[in-house]
Amino acid sequence: MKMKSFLLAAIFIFFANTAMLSASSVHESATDAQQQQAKPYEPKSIAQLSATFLERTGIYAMLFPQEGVTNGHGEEMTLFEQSTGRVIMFAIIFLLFYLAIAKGFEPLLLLPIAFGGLLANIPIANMTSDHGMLGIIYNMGIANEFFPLLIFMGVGAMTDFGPLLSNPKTALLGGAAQFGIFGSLIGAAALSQYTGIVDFSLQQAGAISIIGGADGPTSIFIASKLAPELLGAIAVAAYSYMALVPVIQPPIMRALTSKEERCIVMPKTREVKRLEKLIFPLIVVMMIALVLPDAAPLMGAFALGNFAKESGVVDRLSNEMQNSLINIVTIFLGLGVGSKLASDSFLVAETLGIMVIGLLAFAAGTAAGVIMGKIMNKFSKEPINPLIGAAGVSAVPMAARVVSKVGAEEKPGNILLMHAMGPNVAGVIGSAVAAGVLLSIFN
Amino acid sequence: MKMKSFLLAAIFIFFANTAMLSASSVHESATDAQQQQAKPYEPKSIAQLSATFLERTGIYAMLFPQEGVTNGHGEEMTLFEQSTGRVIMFAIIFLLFYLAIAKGFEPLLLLPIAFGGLLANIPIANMTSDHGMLGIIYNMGIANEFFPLLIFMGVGAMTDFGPLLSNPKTALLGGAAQFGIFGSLIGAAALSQYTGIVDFSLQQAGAISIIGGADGPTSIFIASKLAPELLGAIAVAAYSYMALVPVIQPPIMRALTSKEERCIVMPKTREVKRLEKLIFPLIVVMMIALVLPDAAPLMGAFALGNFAKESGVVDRLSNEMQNSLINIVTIFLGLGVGSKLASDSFLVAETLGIMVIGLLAFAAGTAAGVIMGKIMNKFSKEPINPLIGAAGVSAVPMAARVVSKVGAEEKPGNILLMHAMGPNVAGVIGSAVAAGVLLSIFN
Amino acid sequence: MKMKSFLLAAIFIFFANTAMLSASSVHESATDAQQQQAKPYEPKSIAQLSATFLERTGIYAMLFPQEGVTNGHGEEMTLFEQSTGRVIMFAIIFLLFYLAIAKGFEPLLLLPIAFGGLLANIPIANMTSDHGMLGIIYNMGIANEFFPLLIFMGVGAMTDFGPLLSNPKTALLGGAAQFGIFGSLIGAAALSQYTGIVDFSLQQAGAISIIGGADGPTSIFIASKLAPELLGAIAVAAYSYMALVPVIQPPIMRALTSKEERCIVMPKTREVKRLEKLIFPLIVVMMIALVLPDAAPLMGAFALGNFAKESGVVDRLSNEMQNSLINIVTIFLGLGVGSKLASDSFLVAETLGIMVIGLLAFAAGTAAGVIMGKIMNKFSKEPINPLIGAAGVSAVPMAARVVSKVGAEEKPGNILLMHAMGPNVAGVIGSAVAAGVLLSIFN
Amino acid sequence: METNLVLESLKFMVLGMGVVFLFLYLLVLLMQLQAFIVGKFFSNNNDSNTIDTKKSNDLDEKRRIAAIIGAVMQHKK
Amino acid sequence: METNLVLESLKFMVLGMGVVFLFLYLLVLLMQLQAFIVGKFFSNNNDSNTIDTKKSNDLDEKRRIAAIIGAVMQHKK
Amino acid sequence: METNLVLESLKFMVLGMGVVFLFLYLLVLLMQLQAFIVGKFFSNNNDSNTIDTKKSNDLDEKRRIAAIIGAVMQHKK
Ligand code: NA
Ligand code: NA
Ligand code: NA
Repeated sequence: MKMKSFLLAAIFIFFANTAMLSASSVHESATDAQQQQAKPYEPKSIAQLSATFLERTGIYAMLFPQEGVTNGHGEEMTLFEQSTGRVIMFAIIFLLFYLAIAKGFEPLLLLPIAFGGLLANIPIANMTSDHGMLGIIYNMGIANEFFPLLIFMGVGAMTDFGPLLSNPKTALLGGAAQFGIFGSLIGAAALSQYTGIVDFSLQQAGAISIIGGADGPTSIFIASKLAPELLGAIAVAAYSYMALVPVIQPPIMRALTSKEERCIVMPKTREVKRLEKLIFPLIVVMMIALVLPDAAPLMGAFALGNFAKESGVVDRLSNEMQNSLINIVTIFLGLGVGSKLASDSFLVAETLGIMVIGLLAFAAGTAAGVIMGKIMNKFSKEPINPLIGAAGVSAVPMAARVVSKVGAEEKPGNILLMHAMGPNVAGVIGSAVAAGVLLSIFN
Repeated sequence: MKMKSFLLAAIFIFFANTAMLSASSVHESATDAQQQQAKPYEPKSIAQLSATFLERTGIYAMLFPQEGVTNGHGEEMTLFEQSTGRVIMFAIIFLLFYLAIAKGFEPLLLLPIAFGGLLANIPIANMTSDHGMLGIIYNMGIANEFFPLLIFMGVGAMTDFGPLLSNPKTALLGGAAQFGIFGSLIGAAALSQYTGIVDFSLQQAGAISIIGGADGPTSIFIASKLAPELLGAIAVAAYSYMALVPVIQPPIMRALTSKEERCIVMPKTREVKRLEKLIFPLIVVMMIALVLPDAAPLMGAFALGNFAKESGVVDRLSNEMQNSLINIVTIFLGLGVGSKLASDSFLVAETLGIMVIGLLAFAAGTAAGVIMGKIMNKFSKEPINPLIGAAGVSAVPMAARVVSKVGAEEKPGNILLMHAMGPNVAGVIGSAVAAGVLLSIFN
Repeated sequence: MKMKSFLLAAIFIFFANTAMLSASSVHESATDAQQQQAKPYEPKSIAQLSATFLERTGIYAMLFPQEGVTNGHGEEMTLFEQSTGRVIMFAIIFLLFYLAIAKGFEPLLLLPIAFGGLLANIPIANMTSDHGMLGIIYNMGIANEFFPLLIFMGVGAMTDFGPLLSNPKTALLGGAAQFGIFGSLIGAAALSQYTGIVDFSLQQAGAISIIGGADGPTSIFIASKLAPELLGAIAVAAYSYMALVPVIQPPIMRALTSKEERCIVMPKTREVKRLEKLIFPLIVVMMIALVLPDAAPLMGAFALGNFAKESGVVDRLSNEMQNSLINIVTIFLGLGVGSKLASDSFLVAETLGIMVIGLLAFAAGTAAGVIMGKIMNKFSKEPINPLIGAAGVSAVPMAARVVSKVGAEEKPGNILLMHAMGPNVAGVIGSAVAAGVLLSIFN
Repeated sequence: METNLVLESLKFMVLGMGVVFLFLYLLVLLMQLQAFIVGKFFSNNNDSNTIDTKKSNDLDEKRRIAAIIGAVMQHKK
Repeated sequence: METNLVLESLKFMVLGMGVVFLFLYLLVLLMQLQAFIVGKFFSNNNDSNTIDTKKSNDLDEKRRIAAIIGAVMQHKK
Repeated sequence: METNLVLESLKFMVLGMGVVFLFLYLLVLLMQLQAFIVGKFFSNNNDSNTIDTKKSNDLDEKRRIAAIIGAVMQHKK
């Protein structure tokens, strides 16, 4: 205790004496500090040194924001963005940490994204600039949309198309759920057109709408292409709502189906030959080549991963895609996306709009999937439990699990998991197709 | 069934109605589409939208090739390259998939190369451009010859020079087999000089000739330096023929040796001290430094991997080189090389020439190795089975295994594997030296 | 034996005949060789070919150094640097290999650094140029200070702050040891001011002084920012002295403490809650954000790794940071740093100065830590064994082990390891703070 | 002249959902065709899954340990 | 006018060591505050270390093998 | 004047094969020299292969399990 007081006193006196002496010189030299970069060091008194040091503390930068301070990209920041904005962002980031760790919200991406955001909001450090750690990562693989493709390749190598191949027509459920994308496109357009809150361009509305596809890498890929300025908000919304699938979906599923429909037992699926699984990714990529080349990067990477896995002759490589490579890229993707959580990029009215639209998109996609399930159940020979339509939003494999859980609650012993995996993986393809259509429109 | 017809009808009617309405406007707007990139989106009718979409389908681009369409590097593509060429390439690529998966042709590289080729030939997508996935990979590590070096480092960390150290003079067999390189150099030159089929420059002939070295990374390294335009064909030829070693070599080995020679039993090799293995990579790299600095990148990377392994104190790093790192680089190397399988790069007369020369190169290298084995057997005190000369082409460890198999067929119980590993790894050094000489000539 | 003589004779005669014929033409064409890059190949006689080849051997380049030969960066090299300098560097590098392998001197970094140095000193090959393997690596992650941060992230993911959290005030010992940094700063300044041996600028002195922080990545990060021209010497000094901790520290520790002090038994530490470990990296990064943003990249990366580990929800990622990712980066970091061991960068008087100052820095840091331990022991309620102050220099976990060993020698059964880990990890933070202060001064 | 964003978005939806359904419908047909062909011409039972090799190796390892220990036990008795 | 390097370095030392100690001292205070708060409000025993999962799995694996073999042995007798 | 490609290639072959053989021959000599020196001066048996550490650890692990189970078995009897 004695020691503490002693040290504390000594340190504080030292700083009080030196720093205060030069308090007057602080404000004048503020802008000079920005330009000193190239000049050789000039002798200073300890008082001057301390003053200069004080100016370069984060707390000073946040308490006394200056006109003309720029962000990592040379754009001027408002006084709000330099001060209160950062505080708000820190609060949002701690909330994200809490959600990721305590609530298990897609921690593999939300945790690195939030940490990237934490670093991006540190004043003075300018870590999002081209020479900063986050900027280097962003330019390495997000500005050029490379990292989301690598993630997609790894996801492809983890995906089993067996359930879809054993019951092909459930793919259509993964199509219906894409109403989530186009519904939110219209939502974003309407919000922009009929309210004064936000002013989205069509490209921006398109980028936002992909949240409804419930595929993180697809969202990031499209946002980076069509509206990089909204990347942070879109990624956070996409992953947050994907984590909320077990909360968002069940009420909608129950509201749109009757008890009888929810209890439908589906017949056991046929066994799928290895050759079918092997050829499937080639069919997908050839169809993309012929019909929708704009989706070629996304589906190409995805099919590559899946083909490597199913080939059975390059296990070294497909294991690599599923492990070290996707892990490394996930770290970098998260940090790079997080760099867009800097207060000046994130604290805009658009972010709020994106959050609202994203929620609606998930609800719309779920509803469309379930309704399509009802229609197909009417027309199909074999019974189809409409609940599995909800899995069409993708969010693999969470949505399929939610379907299985809701189904088992209604009729214990009715295991819908494998049946729901079909629309679930088809939803990934459906979202990529929808994304490709938007890209082709804006190209 | 009902459902199917219903959906099919609905979709087709929709497209027929909208797309046909604007069929006339398609051709006029074709070139405009190329320039629209930067312009903001302008409202379109559904008919126009559908027409624009149709124009951006791959099947449209292949059925109606246009003058002035460019590849990823801004070079104009012929109508053939845009249409039939792509179809031919898809066929070749599916053949490569078949060979890699069903026949086990070096799948670790041929599969990613072929998939890269598949993506490279998708129309419209332009994935080989500097902003496309394949182009990014190509520029990341192939244009600057970085990836082949990393592969070589990993191969070095996997290579055991014990068999060579226990019987040093077998290294000369790995020298003789390099006649494959220079024989094919002369072959390429002759083909170019005396026929009208191809017109190789000396640099190009040099790049092609390295196929005879039977080392994938060396071939890619040299091709990337001397003739990047031939990279795709050279890599495909190199890996295909390496996979064909068990087919190409045995007849030549049998034709050039007598039954007695093939039955020669070689004495048991002496045990090698760890210190010898540790010093060996340093000897190699110092010799390269003094005699042939042009081979320094190749042999330096190789020796680094080997030294890391043999040092025994950086197992973390040498395991990394042999596993995750080489896996990641293999994926990227394959895709990057595959980008050179675009129809406009690959479907040229040169490719056919390269294939023929590559085959001859392997045969010539094998023959030279075996003949050198016969000569050494004459002059040497200890008996040398001339079959092991065939392993001098490298293609580690396949060629050594082939030697062992042929030897065991002639005289069951005669295990030549360890004896063949000496010339086998010496062949890697020999090829790198030969490559270095060519680089030094053209520098 | 016969065969040997035969071959040797044949080869030597061949070379003697051809090369000597054109000996006269060698010198004239020396400078032309530098410019031929772009020109097409022109026919040459075998004699000319051999002569040109001879000129491009390393041994020729070292025996007959030429005026006007440039290093990888286009700067002219002296005749000494081209010839004897390289020989000296090879000797130094073999010494480093010996230390790394036989003596266990931090082999994970010294081995790749030394191998990078070996490659960097190969004449003609110019592997440190922007197009060479080492240059590519250097530009990829050292010029922009990215690799040291990734290493720091991995180290963060490996660090357990439990011992520090269980006895917080031992952090101050990690502060005192930073006198090593500022002591060596004064030392470097004095050496420059009062002797004619070296002429360090203040920036250079600052970069050198961080050696006293006993943190490899921090040293490389700061050197790369403030004085990249000294990077090689600084990194070699930092890692060499870190390896020498068990030799340098014990005599100083014994000289400054009494037998009674060395025998002090410290009370068992309290158990630390997981929540404390989880929040700690956030506390550190927020303090850096508020007080010292210039240290944000270093401490941010470190805290990210630690937070990922302690979160317990992203084990995939934290394992990746601790394994594949840090291994890959270590290989590249070592090679990139090694590129600064080229004779023209390393063989300067400054290197000698750096070595001397580095040694003093370690001694000063150790002494300051121990003295601070004595002071704290006087003022603190609970007894503090001053030996643990020596662990404050960081060099995790070597210094803590040395403390434990010295303590156990004095009083068998007195296990100081856990108590020493507190100052040990605090030393990492302390060094990063000191580094941040220097960066803030020179910004 | 101002663009009506909502109107444009509606058009995009018509095109987009059309393409999504067309694409997936074609995919369904191809999957059914493939299943038919594979079932007809490749109905041999060579569905050995190469990918599980490592897993089974692990199991083998454990079985081997168990066997060895069993033998040791036998011997001791 | 020449810069006196040693003098400047001395000033840097004063500033630098001051900041280092200030920083670490604040950190000590925050660690103590944290320990107090966590100890007071989160004193439940949910300190299950998620990180050791893999390790314990390994152990479990071994225990299971041991148990299996034990059972086999019992059976053989 | 045209370059005769074949003639040039032949010259390259002479140079190239010469260098390849020279290089490998020197390497053979150095390997023999090395074997001689190492055999003479470092003939102690410290050829412990550091690289197999992990493998042997694994084995140790298994041996330990076997030993433990053995002990347990003994105890049960
Ligand atoms: Na989706
Ligand atoms: Na070879
Ligand atoms: Na330190």
